[in-house]
Amino acid sequence: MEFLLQPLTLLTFFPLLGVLVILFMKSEMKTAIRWVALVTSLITLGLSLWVLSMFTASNPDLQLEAKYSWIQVAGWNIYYYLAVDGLSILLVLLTAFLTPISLLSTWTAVEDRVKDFMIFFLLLEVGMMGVFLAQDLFMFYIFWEFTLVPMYFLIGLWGGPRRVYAAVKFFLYTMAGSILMLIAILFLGIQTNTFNIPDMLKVLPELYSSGAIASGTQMLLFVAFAAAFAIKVPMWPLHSWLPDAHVEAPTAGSVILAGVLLKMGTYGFLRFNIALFPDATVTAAPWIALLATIGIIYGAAVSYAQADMKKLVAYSSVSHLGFVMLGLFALNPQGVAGAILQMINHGLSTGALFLLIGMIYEQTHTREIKVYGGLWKVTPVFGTIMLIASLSSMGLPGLNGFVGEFTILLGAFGSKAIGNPWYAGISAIGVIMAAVYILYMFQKVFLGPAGEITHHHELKDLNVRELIIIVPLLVFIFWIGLYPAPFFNLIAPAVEKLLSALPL
Amino acid sequence: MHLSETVSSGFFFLAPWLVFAPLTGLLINAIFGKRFSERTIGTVASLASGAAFVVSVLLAYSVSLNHGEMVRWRLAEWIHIGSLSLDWTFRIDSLSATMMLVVSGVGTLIHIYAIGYMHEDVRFKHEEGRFARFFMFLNLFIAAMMILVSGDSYMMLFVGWEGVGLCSFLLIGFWYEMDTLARPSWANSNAAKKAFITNRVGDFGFLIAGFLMFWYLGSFQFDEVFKAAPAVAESAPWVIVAITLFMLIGVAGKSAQIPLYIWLPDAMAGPTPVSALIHAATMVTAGVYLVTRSASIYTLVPQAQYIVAMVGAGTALFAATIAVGQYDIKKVLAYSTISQLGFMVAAVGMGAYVAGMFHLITHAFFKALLFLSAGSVILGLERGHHAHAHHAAHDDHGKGKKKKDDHGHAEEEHGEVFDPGDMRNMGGLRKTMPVTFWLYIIGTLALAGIFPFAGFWSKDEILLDASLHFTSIYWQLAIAAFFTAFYMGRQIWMVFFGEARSDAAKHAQESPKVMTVPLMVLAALSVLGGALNLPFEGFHNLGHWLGHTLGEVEGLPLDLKVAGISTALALLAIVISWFLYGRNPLKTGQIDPLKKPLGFVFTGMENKWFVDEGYFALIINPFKKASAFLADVIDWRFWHDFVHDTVILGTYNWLSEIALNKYADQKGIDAFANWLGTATQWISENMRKIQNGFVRSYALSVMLGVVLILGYLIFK
Amino acid sequence: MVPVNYYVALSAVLFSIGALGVLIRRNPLIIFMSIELMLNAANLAFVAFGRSFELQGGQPFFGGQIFVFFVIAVAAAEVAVGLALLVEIFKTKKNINIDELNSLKG
Amino acid sequence: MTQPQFTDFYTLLPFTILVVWACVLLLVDLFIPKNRKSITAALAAFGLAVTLGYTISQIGVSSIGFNGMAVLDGFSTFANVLLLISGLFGIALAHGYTKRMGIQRGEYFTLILFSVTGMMLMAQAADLIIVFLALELLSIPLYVLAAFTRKVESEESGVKYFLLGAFATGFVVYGTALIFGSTGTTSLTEIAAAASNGSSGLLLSIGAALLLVGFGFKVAAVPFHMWTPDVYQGAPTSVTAFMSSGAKIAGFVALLRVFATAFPSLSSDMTGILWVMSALTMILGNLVAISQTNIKRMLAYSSIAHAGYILMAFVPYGNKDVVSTSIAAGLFYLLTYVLTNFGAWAVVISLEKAEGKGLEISDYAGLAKKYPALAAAMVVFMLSFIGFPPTLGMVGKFYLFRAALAGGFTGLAILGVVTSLVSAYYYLRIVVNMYMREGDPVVESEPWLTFTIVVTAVATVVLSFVPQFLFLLASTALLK
Repeated sequence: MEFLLQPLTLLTFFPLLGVLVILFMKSEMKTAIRWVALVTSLITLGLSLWVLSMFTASNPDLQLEAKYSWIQVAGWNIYYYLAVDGLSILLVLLTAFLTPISLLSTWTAVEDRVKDFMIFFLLLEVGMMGVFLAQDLFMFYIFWEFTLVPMYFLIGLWGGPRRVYAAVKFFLYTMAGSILMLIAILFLGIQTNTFNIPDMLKVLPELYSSGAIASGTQMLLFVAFAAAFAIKVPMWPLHSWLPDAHVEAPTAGSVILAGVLLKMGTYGFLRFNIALFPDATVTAAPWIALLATIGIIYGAAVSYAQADMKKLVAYSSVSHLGFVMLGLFALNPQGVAGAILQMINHGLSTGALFLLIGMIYEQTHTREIKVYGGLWKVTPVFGTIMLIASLSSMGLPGLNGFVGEFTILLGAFGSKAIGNPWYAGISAIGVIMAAVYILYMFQKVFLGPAGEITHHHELKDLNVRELIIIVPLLVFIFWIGLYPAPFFNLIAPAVEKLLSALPL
Repeated sequence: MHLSETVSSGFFFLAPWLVFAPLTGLLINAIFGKRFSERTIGTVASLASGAAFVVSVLLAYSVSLNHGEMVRWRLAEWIHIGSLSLDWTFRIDSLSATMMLVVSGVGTLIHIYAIGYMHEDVRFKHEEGRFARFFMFLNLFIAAMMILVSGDSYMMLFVGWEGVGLCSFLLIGFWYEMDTLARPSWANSNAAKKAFITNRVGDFGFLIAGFLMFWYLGSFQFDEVFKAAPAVAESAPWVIVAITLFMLIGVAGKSAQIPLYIWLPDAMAGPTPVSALIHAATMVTAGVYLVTRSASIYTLVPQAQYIVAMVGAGTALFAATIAVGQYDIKKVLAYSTISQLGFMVAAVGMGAYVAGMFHLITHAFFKALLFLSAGSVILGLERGHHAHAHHAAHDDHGKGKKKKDDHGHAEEEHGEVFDPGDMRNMGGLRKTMPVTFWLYIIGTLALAGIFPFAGFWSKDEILLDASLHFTSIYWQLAIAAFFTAFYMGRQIWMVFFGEARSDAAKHAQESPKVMTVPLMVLAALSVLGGALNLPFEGFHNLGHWLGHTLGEVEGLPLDLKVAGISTALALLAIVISWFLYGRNPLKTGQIDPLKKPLGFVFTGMENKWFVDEGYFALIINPFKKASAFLADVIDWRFWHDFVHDTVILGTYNWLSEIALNKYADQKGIDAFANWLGTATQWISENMRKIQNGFVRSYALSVMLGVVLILGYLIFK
Repeated sequence: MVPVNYYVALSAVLFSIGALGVLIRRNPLIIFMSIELMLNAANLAFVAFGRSFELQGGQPFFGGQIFVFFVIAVAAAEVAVGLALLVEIFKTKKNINIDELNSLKG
Repeated sequence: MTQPQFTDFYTLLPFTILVVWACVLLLVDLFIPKNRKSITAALAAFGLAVTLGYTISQIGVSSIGFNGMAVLDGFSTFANVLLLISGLFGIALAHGYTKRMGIQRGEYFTLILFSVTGMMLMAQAADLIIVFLALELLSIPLYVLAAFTRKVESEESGVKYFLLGAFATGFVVYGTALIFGSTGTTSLTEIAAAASNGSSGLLLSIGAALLLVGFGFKVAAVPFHMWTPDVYQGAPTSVTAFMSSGAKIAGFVALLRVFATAFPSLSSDMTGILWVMSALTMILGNLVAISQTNIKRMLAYSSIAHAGYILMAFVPYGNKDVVSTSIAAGLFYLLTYVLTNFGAWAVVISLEKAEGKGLEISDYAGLAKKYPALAAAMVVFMLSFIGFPPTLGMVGKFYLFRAALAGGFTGLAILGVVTSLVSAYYYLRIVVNMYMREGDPVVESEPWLTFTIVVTAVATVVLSFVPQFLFLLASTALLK
């Protein structure tokens, strides 16, 4: 039972303690349940900071390992194996950071079945943490699939009018991707006699060079993993579930979905595809870059035509995640580190946008862009914060979005793996288009003469709780934008190590 | 690499305060703005900007102490990853110090002016609460502009570059819920958006140039780029050409050159101090600064230089023609700004960096002066209009008619909305607004390039350079100069002479001291600014000063031929304008006297050569349509509905419902049995009955399995 | 001596007849009989095979015959249950047409 | 030929205990008054529990008895444990249900005992004669149980099961005859020896194929599956639950025992056939389940589909390198299936009303609000059926697909995961109904039902985290 005291074990499973407490509370004690959930997630945040304090930034390897043999039947070699390195530390922190914020955002928005909501949310946090920390493929797969379940309920129970449709679609689409990954995981397990990633990485080069796993097979494995991750990201053209899920999900769900769940896809590419299949990665890089570029332009163009704010932001995620993918498969330090940072940035800025949209939705119960207008006049603080979030989303220098997008594009532009600067060049047009759709939304909602809703509603500006929710995000938006060095320092060594293994 | 970071003497350590000072002002106003009086807010903001000016002066002084040596002041690390290393490093040399002085100097004056201007503006628009916001934005702008001019790398420059774009957006859209006539409208916010997006198009070019620079020259840091460039220019000249041309896109966006100038006229939707500060004096000159800063690269590729110069000259001429056909006092100035920016870009394109910078400085003085005076005129009219409307409303009330005694609705009661910026509503203002009149005259003469005003010297230097090397450019610029004098003359006659063409003009009132005193300072600078770089032996001060950064160039002496031609052209233009507008002043409702003789040409000028419409037809509408098409048809109906619902889900349902459950399970096997049944009559007759019997069809299924397996075993 | 193949062929024919009977007859009693026919075809084969092994091995071998006893016994048990079921169903439906037993479907 | 020794009985001791106990119970039941049939149930359960205890004590023991007619080995012990657990759950479910439906008669429990004995005999059979006897011994009580309610549907279900079952038995018998004819023996090991000598290929193959038909029928593999939905729907739900677990285990155990012991030489033919059967079963079961509205029919198709998954483990039975892992995977999956299956049926039973109402999927609407724990348990079962963490079903499928891949059957494994995805669609529909639709379901609460649900749900979740010992148990339960 010593493993229960490992820092990463504590970090991953601590929310379960909250679940346990909530399970034994009466569902009428709504406020108490909310507090328990919030405190749990805050302690988890504290634990994540504790983990950060023990993390050595300069060390590119896995750290704080909690490794115990779990299932040791011939050829299985499954470990209970949690560890963190530069590739995942920021995502872990992001998860721990966004969860209490999301929970706080539900304070008044969720009145129905509060108990169930909090349980599912904390379970979701466990799943997400596990995904980012697991270093054994079996374990990873369990966490990966498990996150679907609470998210499915979050969308399906507390979502909008078409929530059931969206929830089922979300479930089936993401599951559809992961089943192929399951096959690939099993195949790798059989070939290497282990599911433990570091061990696998030791064996695989030998298997590749000896031809035990032919390069065609390697490519198939790459594709199988990529299928799971690409749907999750979502990469164009597999994004069709995203607008539904986002539009129907409750605010907190959208925040977590955009903030963390999508990152599981990009993280998967980083941790598994690039590390496990180096040759295939290099071969596939131009193709992924092509899809990413299409996604960037397509997502931005489609965003612009949306009438619903949430949908607009949802499609913008397609575009933003396209940047992340482009950066990852640039396969140079700038691109990859930028992509990792951009994952965080997207979590912050899109998270903030969803939260803000949720706050106004709570008052007006509509997200249609055209019924607003002139909102800045009525709610100046809200408008200003929305402006900052929007600017962050469109990559204004000095805010976080720029640092990520710039390094990604820079990396992709000179990437040997992608091979030509056109993708980055065309993707840079996406930066213009981001301004087009974001400013369009900002203008139609906050500027101009007062619209229907603005006219007839007694709209209140943000209250203290809402400010508490949003200000931490703003702090990071500025921090990363102006002084990203601490973040890059966490990422860089691991990225260098990852890239050094590639045949470039 | 960072040897120069160590400072032995001077005030270089103050460099960060260029940015922090205005930001401090912003924060103070953000936090306490609600409790402060307008005067306090304005004072805080002006002090913040003034502090930046003081720092600039100290820095410039330090540079001169340092014999013009460049000094870098590293504040913090920014992005370090792989071979990319970007820092927050300030670069203080003669060029950046010059820009700092102009920005903070003119900026501070405009801050002070704005205290008076905005005081009235917010009242006319019944939004007193927005006073503080204006000054916060202005301070933010100064901060961003300081980053732009003092950054030590292209990327830090870019931060300021986009930052000023944001401020421009915020300030153009300051009255976001109305149009320039204070009617509820999307117009102002549209203009703001247009400015931002058009600038982003330029920024795209900048970014691409940056990427090329990084991958081929290895850095973003100015010195390293300049050091690496010559070698690359030898081995792969196209790289340098590409960098410079992509950078030109950025320049075209920020400095409103063809084809991206379209946002600047619309930007006049912002309050007049904004037009003066951002859209005349400082921000729009950033492009010129960029090219000057990149002189070492541009010099390597004459072809690119030539393109830059052609773009500048073309813009100068093109915009000047449009200015001739405008009626709005600020629009005329806006196109004039575009035109003058064209002069500067042409100058730096030709390699006449000192001339370009010189014109940049003088232009900042006189164009700020003109804009602010125009603002004064507009407010004067506004005052007159309101005084009159108020009076009329009282009269109505006295007659017992039930009308709202409300300023805001006064216009509506009069039916027609009064436009205080339309020159056709003005006339004869020299009597009611004498101070403004004289200030305006000074500005006009400076802009028209009349000896000995500042504009004369700077413009002449550009023309001289052009005449020496690029004849076609020279002629374009010369004609542009002619038009400049003409439309300015037209403006003077229309605004200040003749009879008042509206009640408002009749009752116009002069502006308060807080507005006119900064104008006087600017006017003085417009008169004396030429002294910065007189083309005489022993002078060329600016040239020597900038030479520390740009490399010493020999100052050209005054060429009397060039100066004479341009002065003659200017005077001729003013005379023509007097014939058209001054001799027979415009009457109320009269069409422009140029309209008849010029016909469709004038229509083109009036309508800005339909460029906006062209953009709409060629880019914006297609994009909107494409976007809607992608969203509705491709993404929603095709990807979302068709692929998912019809193809995937439909196939599921079809397979399960029809193909297997109904068809295969119940009918299919029976059908197969029927097919078997035709083998013999006997089987056939009995098999048909099977369709009714379910148990037997189940047994048949078993049988079928047996047959298939055995068949496989036997015939395999 | 009739070769064993003849018996096997006969049993195969009988088995097929039985199977077809199950498929085409509507009366459950007849279906029972058809199933019995299938079982007995198997019994025939068992006995024939058993006999052939006996001749080849030189020693008596009762494996086949023993199996037949089991089959007969079990078939009897089965029919007992089957008939009981049919009686029950006749009680409720007054009819034992197999084709009318189709309330469960889909 | 020797006289039976004590060791012979030792080999069949669990079976013997249960048979004797069942016979005794048959008599004892006569003296138990009609309204106190709970006593019979308790006694039956007691018998099963004792046998289970004894069987567990036999883990690791192996012996051969009755001249090689019956064997006791790890495989049979594993199967027996599963079967006895099924019997216990079957009784737990039936106890309250039969009372509620007015069919609580003593014979019900004795019939279950007899059926379990048949199944256990099946697991221990080492001779085709025993296989045949066991098959009949397990089937005949089930025919009766299916028709136990004496309502039209129930009787129809019984008759259908009976007719088709007997039909399938015919094939088994005839197949046995052909095998006997081609090898001269019915003992599994001797058949294997004779077959490897290369005597008479086609006849043996046909014989084996006919056996496959019989077993395929029992496990409800396509195309021998058509009885399943009707019978499952018509039979009393407690019977269905028992049948869908027990009979399937028995069928698979027999299939495995017979094929792996007697016909490894035929694997080149049989692998293809099994491949197709497995594929068809997965596809059809899952696809048709989608359009069901009755939960019993839906679960019936789901059980067909799971037969397909389990069959996957049998496909590489002739490949010496992987047969051990794949058999272990099959056994493990059977365990998974049994636990989940009983849990799901228990939930169905708790919602079923006396009039046979409450069996539509739409009747589950609103369950989560009123009975959150029950709904949560059902979610666990559905997730386990889909193969989703954190449930045993996920581990089971992981194991199963790994075995298929290790055997080189990548296509089958892919088909397996794809059909799992399809299955998510209809399993989720129940979840959607329970959680996301409004309704007012009424649930019968019975202690043993609750017990079953709790035990299976907890086991399904908890065992998924500690599957190690089960893995070991399954992989040591290998056929020699």
